[in-house]
Amino acid sequence: LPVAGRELLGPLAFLRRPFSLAGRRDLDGGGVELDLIHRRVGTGTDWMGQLAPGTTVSILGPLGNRFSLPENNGVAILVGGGVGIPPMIYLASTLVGRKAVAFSGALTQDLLPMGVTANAPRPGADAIDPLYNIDEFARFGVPAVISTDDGSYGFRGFITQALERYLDAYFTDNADRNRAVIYTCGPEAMMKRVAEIAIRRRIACQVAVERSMACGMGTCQSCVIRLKRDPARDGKAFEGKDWIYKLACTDGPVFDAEDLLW
Amino acid sequence: LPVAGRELLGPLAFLRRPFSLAGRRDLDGGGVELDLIHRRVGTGTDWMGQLAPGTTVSILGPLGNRFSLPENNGVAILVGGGVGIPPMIYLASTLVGRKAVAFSGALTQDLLPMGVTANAPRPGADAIDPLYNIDEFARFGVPAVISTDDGSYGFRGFITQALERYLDAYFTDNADRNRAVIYTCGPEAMMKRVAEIAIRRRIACQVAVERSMACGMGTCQSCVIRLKRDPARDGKAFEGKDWIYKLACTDGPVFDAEDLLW
Amino acid sequence: MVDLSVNLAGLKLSNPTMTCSGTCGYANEYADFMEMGGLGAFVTKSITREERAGNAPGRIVEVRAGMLNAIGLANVGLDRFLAEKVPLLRRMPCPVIVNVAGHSTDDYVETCAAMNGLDCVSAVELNVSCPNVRDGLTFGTHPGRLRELTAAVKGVLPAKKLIVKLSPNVEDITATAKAAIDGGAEALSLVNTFTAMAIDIHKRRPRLANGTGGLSGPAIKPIALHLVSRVYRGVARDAGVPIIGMGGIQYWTDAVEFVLAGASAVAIGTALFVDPATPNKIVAGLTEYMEKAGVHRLSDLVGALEMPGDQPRATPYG
Amino acid sequence: MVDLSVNLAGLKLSNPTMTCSGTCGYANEYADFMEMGGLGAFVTKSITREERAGNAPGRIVEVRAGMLNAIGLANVGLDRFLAEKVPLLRRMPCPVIVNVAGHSTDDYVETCAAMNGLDCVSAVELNVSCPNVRDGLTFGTHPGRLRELTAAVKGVLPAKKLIVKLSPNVEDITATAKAAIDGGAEALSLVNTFTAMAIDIHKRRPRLANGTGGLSGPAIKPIALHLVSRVYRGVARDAGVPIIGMGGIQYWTDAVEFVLAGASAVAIGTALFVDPATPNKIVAGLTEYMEKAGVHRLSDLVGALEMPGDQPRATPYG
Ligand SMILES: Cc1cc2nc3c(=O)[nH]c(=O)nc-3n(C[C@H](O)[C@H](O)[C@H](O)COP(=O)(O)OP(=O)(O)OC[C@H]3O[C@@H](n4cnc5c(N)ncnc54)[C@H](O)[C@@H]3O)c2cc1C
Ligand SMILES: Cc1cc2nc3c(=O)[nH]c(=O)nc-3n(C[C@H](O)[C@H](O)[C@H](O)COP(=O)(O)OP(=O)(O)OC[C@H]3O[C@@H](n4cnc5c(N)ncnc54)[C@H](O)[C@@H]3O)c2cc1C
Ligand SMILES: Cc1cc2nc3c(=O)[nH]c(=O)nc-3n(C[C@H](O)[C@H](O)[C@H](O)COP(=O)(O)O)c2cc1C
Ligand SMILES: Cc1cc2nc3c(=O)[nH]c(=O)nc-3n(C[C@H](O)[C@H](O)[C@H](O)COP(=O)(O)O)c2cc1C
Ligand code: FES
Ligand code: FES
Repeated sequence: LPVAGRELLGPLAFLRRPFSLAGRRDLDGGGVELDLIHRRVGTGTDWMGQLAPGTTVSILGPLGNRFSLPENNGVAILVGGGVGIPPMIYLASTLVGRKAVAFSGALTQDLLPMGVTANAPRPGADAIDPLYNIDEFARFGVPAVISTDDGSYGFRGFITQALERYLDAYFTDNADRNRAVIYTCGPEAMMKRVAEIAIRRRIACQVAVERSMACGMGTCQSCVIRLKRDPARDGKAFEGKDWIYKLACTDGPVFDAEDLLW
Repeated sequence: LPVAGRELLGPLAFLRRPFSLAGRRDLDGGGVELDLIHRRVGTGTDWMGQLAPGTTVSILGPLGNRFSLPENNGVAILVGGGVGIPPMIYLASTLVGRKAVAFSGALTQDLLPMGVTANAPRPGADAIDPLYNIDEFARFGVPAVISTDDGSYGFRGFITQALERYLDAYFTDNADRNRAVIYTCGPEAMMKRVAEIAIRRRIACQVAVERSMACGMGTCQSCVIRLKRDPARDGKAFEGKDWIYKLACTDGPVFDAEDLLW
Repeated sequence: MVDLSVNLAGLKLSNPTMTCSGTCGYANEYADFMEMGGLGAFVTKSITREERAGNAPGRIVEVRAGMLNAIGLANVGLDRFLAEKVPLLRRMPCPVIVNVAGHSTDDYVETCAAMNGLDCVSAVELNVSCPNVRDGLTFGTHPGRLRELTAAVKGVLPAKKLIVKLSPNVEDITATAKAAIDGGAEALSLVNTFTAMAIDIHKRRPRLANGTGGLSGPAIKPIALHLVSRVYRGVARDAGVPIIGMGGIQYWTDAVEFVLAGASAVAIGTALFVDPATPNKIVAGLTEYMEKAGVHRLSDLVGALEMPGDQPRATPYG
Repeated sequence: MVDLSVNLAGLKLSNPTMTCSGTCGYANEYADFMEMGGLGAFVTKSITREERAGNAPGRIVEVRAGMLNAIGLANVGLDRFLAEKVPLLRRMPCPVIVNVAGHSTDDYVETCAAMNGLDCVSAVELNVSCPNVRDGLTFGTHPGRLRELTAAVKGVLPAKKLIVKLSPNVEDITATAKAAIDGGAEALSLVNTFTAMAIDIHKRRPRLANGTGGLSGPAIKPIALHLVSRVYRGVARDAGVPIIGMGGIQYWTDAVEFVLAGASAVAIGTALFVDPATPNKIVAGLTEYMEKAGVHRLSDLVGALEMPGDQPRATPYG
């Protein structure tokens, strides 16, 4: 009597995983349709990647705060990188009819995290004029500036350099600057640079940070990020610190660039 | 910016699971096709149940010993219950052209672990004449006796009662008894009863036992079963015991009913 | 109808489910996702005398069947607790237990004294897995020191039940259990997390900024269950001191295991992060289990485990 | 080409992977499924002076990310080991380490003395997680007793390396580690299993016939890793005594974590039941990792973990 055994692979994930919404639509029947866009980097996202359409999954959310839109018809400037792009798409969907521009970059054209719209006009290697060349944004009337490090498509250089050139060209006017808001989400190094650029130019900047999270609801204290202490908001100082930890999951994930000490 | 989380369900299985082969065929290309038949009782078997055809799984095996066939053209009497039925099917496939009969029982007709062949003649409530009414066995020329506790199909009573009645009717002859072999696999209570019946009637009986297993290869010592000590086979006694533990995975799973102390 | 109620040293709980300190904040956070009225009791995050920022991030890391945490007792401190959290706790539809931590006996005594007068607080749970500032030794791993701490705290807490939460990082947990009881503990919680570690193999640094952290979740359940059984049979049963069992409880079956091992109540921590409704689901599962088994009172199951060598019991649940 | 070789107190291993005692029998059983020549060393099941039948079944039960076992040291005993197993071990393509257990100092000494003359045995690993028949106290949890046992055994083992395998069921593992070294241990194995339990909620009995058993597998890895790090930094590094790390190692990444924490070699136990080729896969993964990281000698990675508060290192692997 032969006995055979099987391997049960991959039971390696235990906690939930945080994701940004890339879109949200109310359905006729009363339900809601949510878009998630994700990379595959490990157990959880691999599992998600192989889910058959129609599979029921459990989600908790939405959790945390959200971007607030520019006041006084100011321009919304969206700078997303990598897994920071999905929330920018959601943001774009709320910007229909407003002034907005999106920035998107990659090492080289093939690695652009989003497809370039077929037969969109091709920008030059130092072009910083927004074009309707990324579908996900163009759909909501938001033009985009694309950069590649090697210049294989659009602006040659980092996305943050494209942003600076764009601001140099179009945000010379104080009134414009005062009303504009830069939104950023993506790799921490990119967000830090974007925040610096915004602060130096006195443009408001909202940063959506990423932290390891367990509960997502402000109970476990795992997702802290360092902010400047504001006595009015944060109460009396303790432990002699001029900074304070805030929770990325509930106080954030969106913070004011001015406040962030990272 | 809303954050959503997902639940990663069911990562509850870690070790491999033991299964009997229900069939084995050499393929033309050189490969081998193995049949497994399984219940769904927990994490592992649930997972197996939802596998898409063509999924690659890892198996270790075949492991352990196997039933040995009757000598001198003796009758093979197969008594399987529950998950003990698959190995009986495999055994039946090796019995083509030999004398054999299979026993299969359930509480009531609907619960019969194997389907009754459509338009097979319907046996009476105390019939113990084997009929070709179970496809899986009939395919290999092995007729079957079916019992249901409530008499809704075939013999009314336990399968072990049907077995006794059958033996009473057909194994009155010493020579037949001497050459026959009873094979049994299934719930321990059933196997114990079958072993008793066989021993009382001096019919050889091979029992395929079930034990919790970790390694399947005789290293972890987890799958022990108590056997009568045979000094010739088992060496000198120790710890003053007149019995000895054997490993279900490698010494077994098939043991001689005479040896088993359970 | 089955009776799930628990008498925890005189404190009445409608059912045995509680939250684990530090995994459920101060209750308001989970309000949308958990039926608080369905809890037997709510246990707060550890409170210290002073507000604490806690450790630098990363503070958590997922591991197989669990997680490590090194939060560092980040909490609002006694003053803000009284000002901001107590008003919320007053509205809780279940008994509230405040978990108190400290780095000196004075710390503990002062914080506990403030609890004695709070009507919305039913009991105090002492987190003794903290190092003493004076000598760096953990309160909870030295029986003598634990007995003294417990006695000092009980002195200022006449009006509240005192629960001591034992650390599993000891050789003989019955010794610390006995010390806590001798010092005046009216119930025991076990267990806290196990000291553990995870390493980032590319950075060659611990994945927690603190270096080490506490392991929690299903991974520790078999050890926690053994420790509950050991304390129950070695000390608590005879002393008549109830145990709150915790460590990896995720399903109702886990809760039954802890109850059979000797826990009068069970607390759920890490599993809340996977599903905040876990306690509610455990109550449902327990109820069905008892109905099927014909057990009317949960208390009949407490410690009903039959160990090898035990005298056979007269009744199935005696 | 990377150099995976290990110098284990003078014993040369071609790579750091070993088997955990009790999970790989006496080597012949796995021959079809594991490349034995690819092992750094093979460790046998514990041998006792007398043959032992072991505990009644059920002896194992699966738990989340691991298993409990209560095998009860079932083994063939010294005589049959010498007669039946030694001939097989002579044919092993890698160094063989014999694990020895006992219930009295005499037990250990007699069994170890028999090992001293066996050419096919490179080292003895002492399993000290057994209760002493005399007083029921475990050898491995009392520093004084452990030092004496180690010294007594080393006295009869001049020709072989002596490894002491530490129990994790202690409060301060550095104390037992130090005791073993003081007694003459030339290497330390850590850790053995954690005492734990699982309960059949329908039968209301432990799922192991023995009541309790030892937890092994990935569930214990974060604790085992911490203990290795603690012993390495607290005792072994300065004493120059190498550590064999074990406890839940399943993937090559786990092995790297143990090496960074201070293990010179790693042993794989429970994971063999899932995949007997685990050690071979770990060697492949380690090789690729070192190539990518530009590390030439595995020994450069041993203990290369940077803990918070450490002095910054001069070289990346110093
Ligand atoms: C607020 C927030 C919003 C997010 N939104 C999105 C989104 O919209 N789309 C998306 O694809 N991802 C998003 N992420 C990241 C996402 O949560 C992680 O990629 C995911 O948790 C990885 O899970 P896993 O099981 O696949 O990887 P694991 O198996 O847990 O890890 C695999 C590898 O990935 C690395 N890794 C794990 N988590 C992260 C992380 N957060 N960042 C970088 N590397 C990581 C690990 O270090 C490890 O090397 C968001 C994260 C946060 C905190
Ligand atoms: C030698 C041998 C041959 C076997 N052949 C077959 C076969 O051909 N077909 C088949 O379906 N099964 C067979 N089994 C049984 C099969 O191995 C178990 O059903 C399987 O391991 C259960 O895994 P699981 O993850 O689904 O259940 P788990 O999640 O591990 O357990 C779920 C529930 O099932 C119970 N359970 C677990 N294992 C068993 C068991 N062995 N017997 C009864 N109840 C159990 C548990 O106690 C638990 O209550 C065989 C077992 C052995 C030892
Ligand atoms: C994120 C986190 C924070 C914790 N904080 C505390 C705490 O502040 N005080 C305390 O006594 N225990 C704390 N614990 C320990 C839990 O209360 C509990 O004892 C332990 O996690 C075991 O239970 P579990 O496996 O169900 O989580 C914390 C656990 C986690 C996971
Ligand atoms: C089934 C089984 C049997 C074991 N038998 C022994 C033994 O005889 N002697 C010993 O020292 N350790 C024994 N151990 C402990 C292992 O050697 C090892 O220390 C422990 O399992 C941790 O490693 P792992 O998580 O990789 O299995 C056994 C472990 C298992 C799972
Ligand atoms: S994830 Fe728990 S507090 Fe933020
Ligand atoms: S299953 Fe390991 S010895 Fe049989």
